[in-house]
Amino acid sequence: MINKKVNNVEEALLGVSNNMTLMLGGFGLCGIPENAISELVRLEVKNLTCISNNAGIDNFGLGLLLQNKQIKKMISSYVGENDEFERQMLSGELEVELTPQGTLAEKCRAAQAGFPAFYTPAGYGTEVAQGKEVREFYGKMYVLEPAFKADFAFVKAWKGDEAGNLIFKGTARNFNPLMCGAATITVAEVEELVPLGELDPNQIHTPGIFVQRIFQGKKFEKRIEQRTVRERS
Amino acid sequence: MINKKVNNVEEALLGVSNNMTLMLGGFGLCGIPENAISELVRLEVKNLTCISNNAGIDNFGLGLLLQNKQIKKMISSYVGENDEFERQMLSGELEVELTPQGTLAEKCRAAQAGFPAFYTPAGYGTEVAQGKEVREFYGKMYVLEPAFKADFAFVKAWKGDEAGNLIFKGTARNFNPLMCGAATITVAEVEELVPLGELDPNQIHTPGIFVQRIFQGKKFEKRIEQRTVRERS
Amino acid sequence: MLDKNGIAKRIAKEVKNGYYVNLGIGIPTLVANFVRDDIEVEFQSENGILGMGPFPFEGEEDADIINAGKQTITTMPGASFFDSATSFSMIRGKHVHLTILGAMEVSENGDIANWKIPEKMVKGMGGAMDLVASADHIIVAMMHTNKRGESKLLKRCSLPLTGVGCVTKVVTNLAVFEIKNNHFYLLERAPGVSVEEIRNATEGTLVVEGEIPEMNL
Amino acid sequence: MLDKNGIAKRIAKEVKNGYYVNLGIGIPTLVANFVRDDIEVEFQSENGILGMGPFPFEGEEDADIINAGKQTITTMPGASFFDSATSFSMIRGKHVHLTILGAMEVSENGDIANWKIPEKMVKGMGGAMDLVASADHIIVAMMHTNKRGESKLLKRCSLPLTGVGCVTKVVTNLAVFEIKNNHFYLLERAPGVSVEEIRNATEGTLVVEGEIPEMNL
Repeated sequence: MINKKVNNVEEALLGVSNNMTLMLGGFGLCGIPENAISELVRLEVKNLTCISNNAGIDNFGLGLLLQNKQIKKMISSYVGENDEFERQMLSGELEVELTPQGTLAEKCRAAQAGFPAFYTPAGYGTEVAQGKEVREFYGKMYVLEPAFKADFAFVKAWKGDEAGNLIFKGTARNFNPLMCGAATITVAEVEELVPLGELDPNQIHTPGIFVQRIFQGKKFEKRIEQRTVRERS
Repeated sequence: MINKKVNNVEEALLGVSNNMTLMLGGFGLCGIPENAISELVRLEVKNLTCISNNAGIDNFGLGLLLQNKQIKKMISSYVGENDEFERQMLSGELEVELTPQGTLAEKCRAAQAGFPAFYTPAGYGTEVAQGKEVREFYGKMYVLEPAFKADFAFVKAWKGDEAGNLIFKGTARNFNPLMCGAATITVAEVEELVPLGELDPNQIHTPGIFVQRIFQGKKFEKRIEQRTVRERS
Repeated sequence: MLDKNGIAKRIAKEVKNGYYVNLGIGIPTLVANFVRDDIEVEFQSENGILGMGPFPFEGEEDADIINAGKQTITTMPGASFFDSATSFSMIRGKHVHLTILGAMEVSENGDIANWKIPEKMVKGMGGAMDLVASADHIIVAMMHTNKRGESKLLKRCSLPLTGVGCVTKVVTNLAVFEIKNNHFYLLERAPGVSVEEIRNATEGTLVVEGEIPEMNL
Repeated sequence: MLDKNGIAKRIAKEVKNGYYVNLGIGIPTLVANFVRDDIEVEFQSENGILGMGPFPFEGEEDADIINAGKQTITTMPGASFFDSATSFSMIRGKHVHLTILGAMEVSENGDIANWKIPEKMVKGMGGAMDLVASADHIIVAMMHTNKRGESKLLKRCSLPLTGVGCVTKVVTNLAVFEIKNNHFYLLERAPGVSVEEIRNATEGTLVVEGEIPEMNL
């Protein structure tokens, strides 16, 4: 077993510096690496390029880095629900590259799996395809999209072990498994770091080979964006 | 829930006919769809193109179809351990397309995921790349490989439910999850068909959407090819 | 004329037995409430769930179980969770049979625009571009006109496109249309709405063949 | 001169702390037996297991737990199972640090042939083509000469290639070589084997710089 455990978030983020490209897991506020984001705020690293499906909300998630003007460029699929984001984008302070969600997912997976690029139908005929190679296969048009390249990937899992094996919970899985191994260094924060051997080898979502550092997160707020409920009848 | 359950292997293979292209899961004899293979033998369908990592052994697995001369063409990565196979291939009776194992896996996954083709470094500079498009990305050469197209995929899982959800066991997983949804009709045979709701939604290997028919296999022999053991000290 | 629930109710009739369906945010989400009980259907949400159930009872919300609209939800028996690449494998690979989504504009050749108003609003396309580029059957659910009373069924979309030539059906508060041969074919009128009213509210080329029935909701 | 276990023992010294290693069939499989206990290493087998352990005790074999050589095996604590696409993501994505495999021929520019003898034997490449096309560090473990006594270290391979310009090191029963600048650089001699013997057994261009030490096993 190759031990990936580090003691805390400070150790986990060693080496993060200005101008880096970071991947951050999560969909909305669901499954985001809360501890890594807090530490990025504390470190005050600037000029970051962040790859994340969403950009958080004004006062949580990646919104915290936006407020702090630490982000130079966002690569996301959906950025509604964030006034400060919209302000920075429309004023030109923030560079934004909007990418279809499935393409974003596959650009992560391609980086993880050693594929240089892939053809997808998403975005053909739209401004997303501008300047990109398009090609016909079997009568349908596809756009060539390159794999991502990133320095750090920050992911959040439910359970993990010292070998770096991860299990995610519910829809908090989303982009997290795809970002593992898609950057030079993958840092996983988990709700529960369990003893080696406790996770069933048959039920690992992300094998430890894709993770370089793992730590138990101190606090997970897990905010809900849209609390929708039904009446008990 | 969309019910995928059929009552038996006969019902599961309805529609299989001569000249079809079939995918069959398994690595060696591990995780092969034993019941579907037996039924293919009984149906005496001929001129089949079979996509499977291996070709079984002389008297088991796909070897049974070979003995019966039901296979016109094999697409595999490794075909050792099968004398009848070698005889048919060298005599020209059997057409063989050898494909690197990772390429074989990804050609299944591409079919499942709606990618028309992909670039992989495997086989560049070898006869596998002959007649195929090659291309440089970031200073490295890649070969363009098309997705598979198949009529039926036969897979074997450990547990499954009526919604078609599957869980595999150990290394019997191999190509099985990748072939699900990679053919027009995917047929899953399981060791245990459990009641709906018994499988943890968080621990499904293959969501039921990729499976059209599921049945509990009557008999699983699960032969071991290389029984290697160590002494108790 | 229909309200949002009426549009959803009409679209629910398009959901057939054995369908996997992806519902977009807004009116499409309401469709789930009107699907017949006697057919087998599963709802997929592109953030990573198949077999989506209704909202949870109060106090049972789980921050880790949401839909693509970021709403707390529940699962049905037989549900599964998966990562975003697998989710879009289902979509791109045409395993999801029907996509229902909202739009700002639809054109007579089936183009759709629903993600950006230049200089004003950019929320992003989310999964919409993948959905419309892949599904064989795409239904747009929307109000027939925008807030300024202008038709949203156009000859050509004016806003940045989400997808080209992909929309197969449009259901608005006024009518149901099929898109084929680069035209809007009027199939049904909303209760109490005349062909003339529909014609006046539609900028794109409208085809009216024979008697147009009123919807049967 | 080394036997197969000797070759495996020498190669085991190339396995460093923190390495994920893929072992091919034959001599490479033996390498696991000689890796130092005080370093952290995990073995990957491309059929879908990470954290491979030794053979099971008799009676504990599980048909569902095998390695790429189809041998029954066990798992170490922290192991995981996965599908074949994920397995080759590990390989293609360079997450596996070291690949050790057998060969029929290796050429001085790093080409390798190990999957086919035209008209005679075709077993297939299995995962070898993916492995050699991807790993940064590839060690070939083989006997120096074939059954007819001919060198397997060649100027150019005569058999169909498995990969081009990819082999970084070769360990045979006679010596250890590094491949660079299109030459075989002699690094170490097997116990009792002279540089002259190695030179005579090597068809490819051999570079001998300074005193060549005997292996320290």
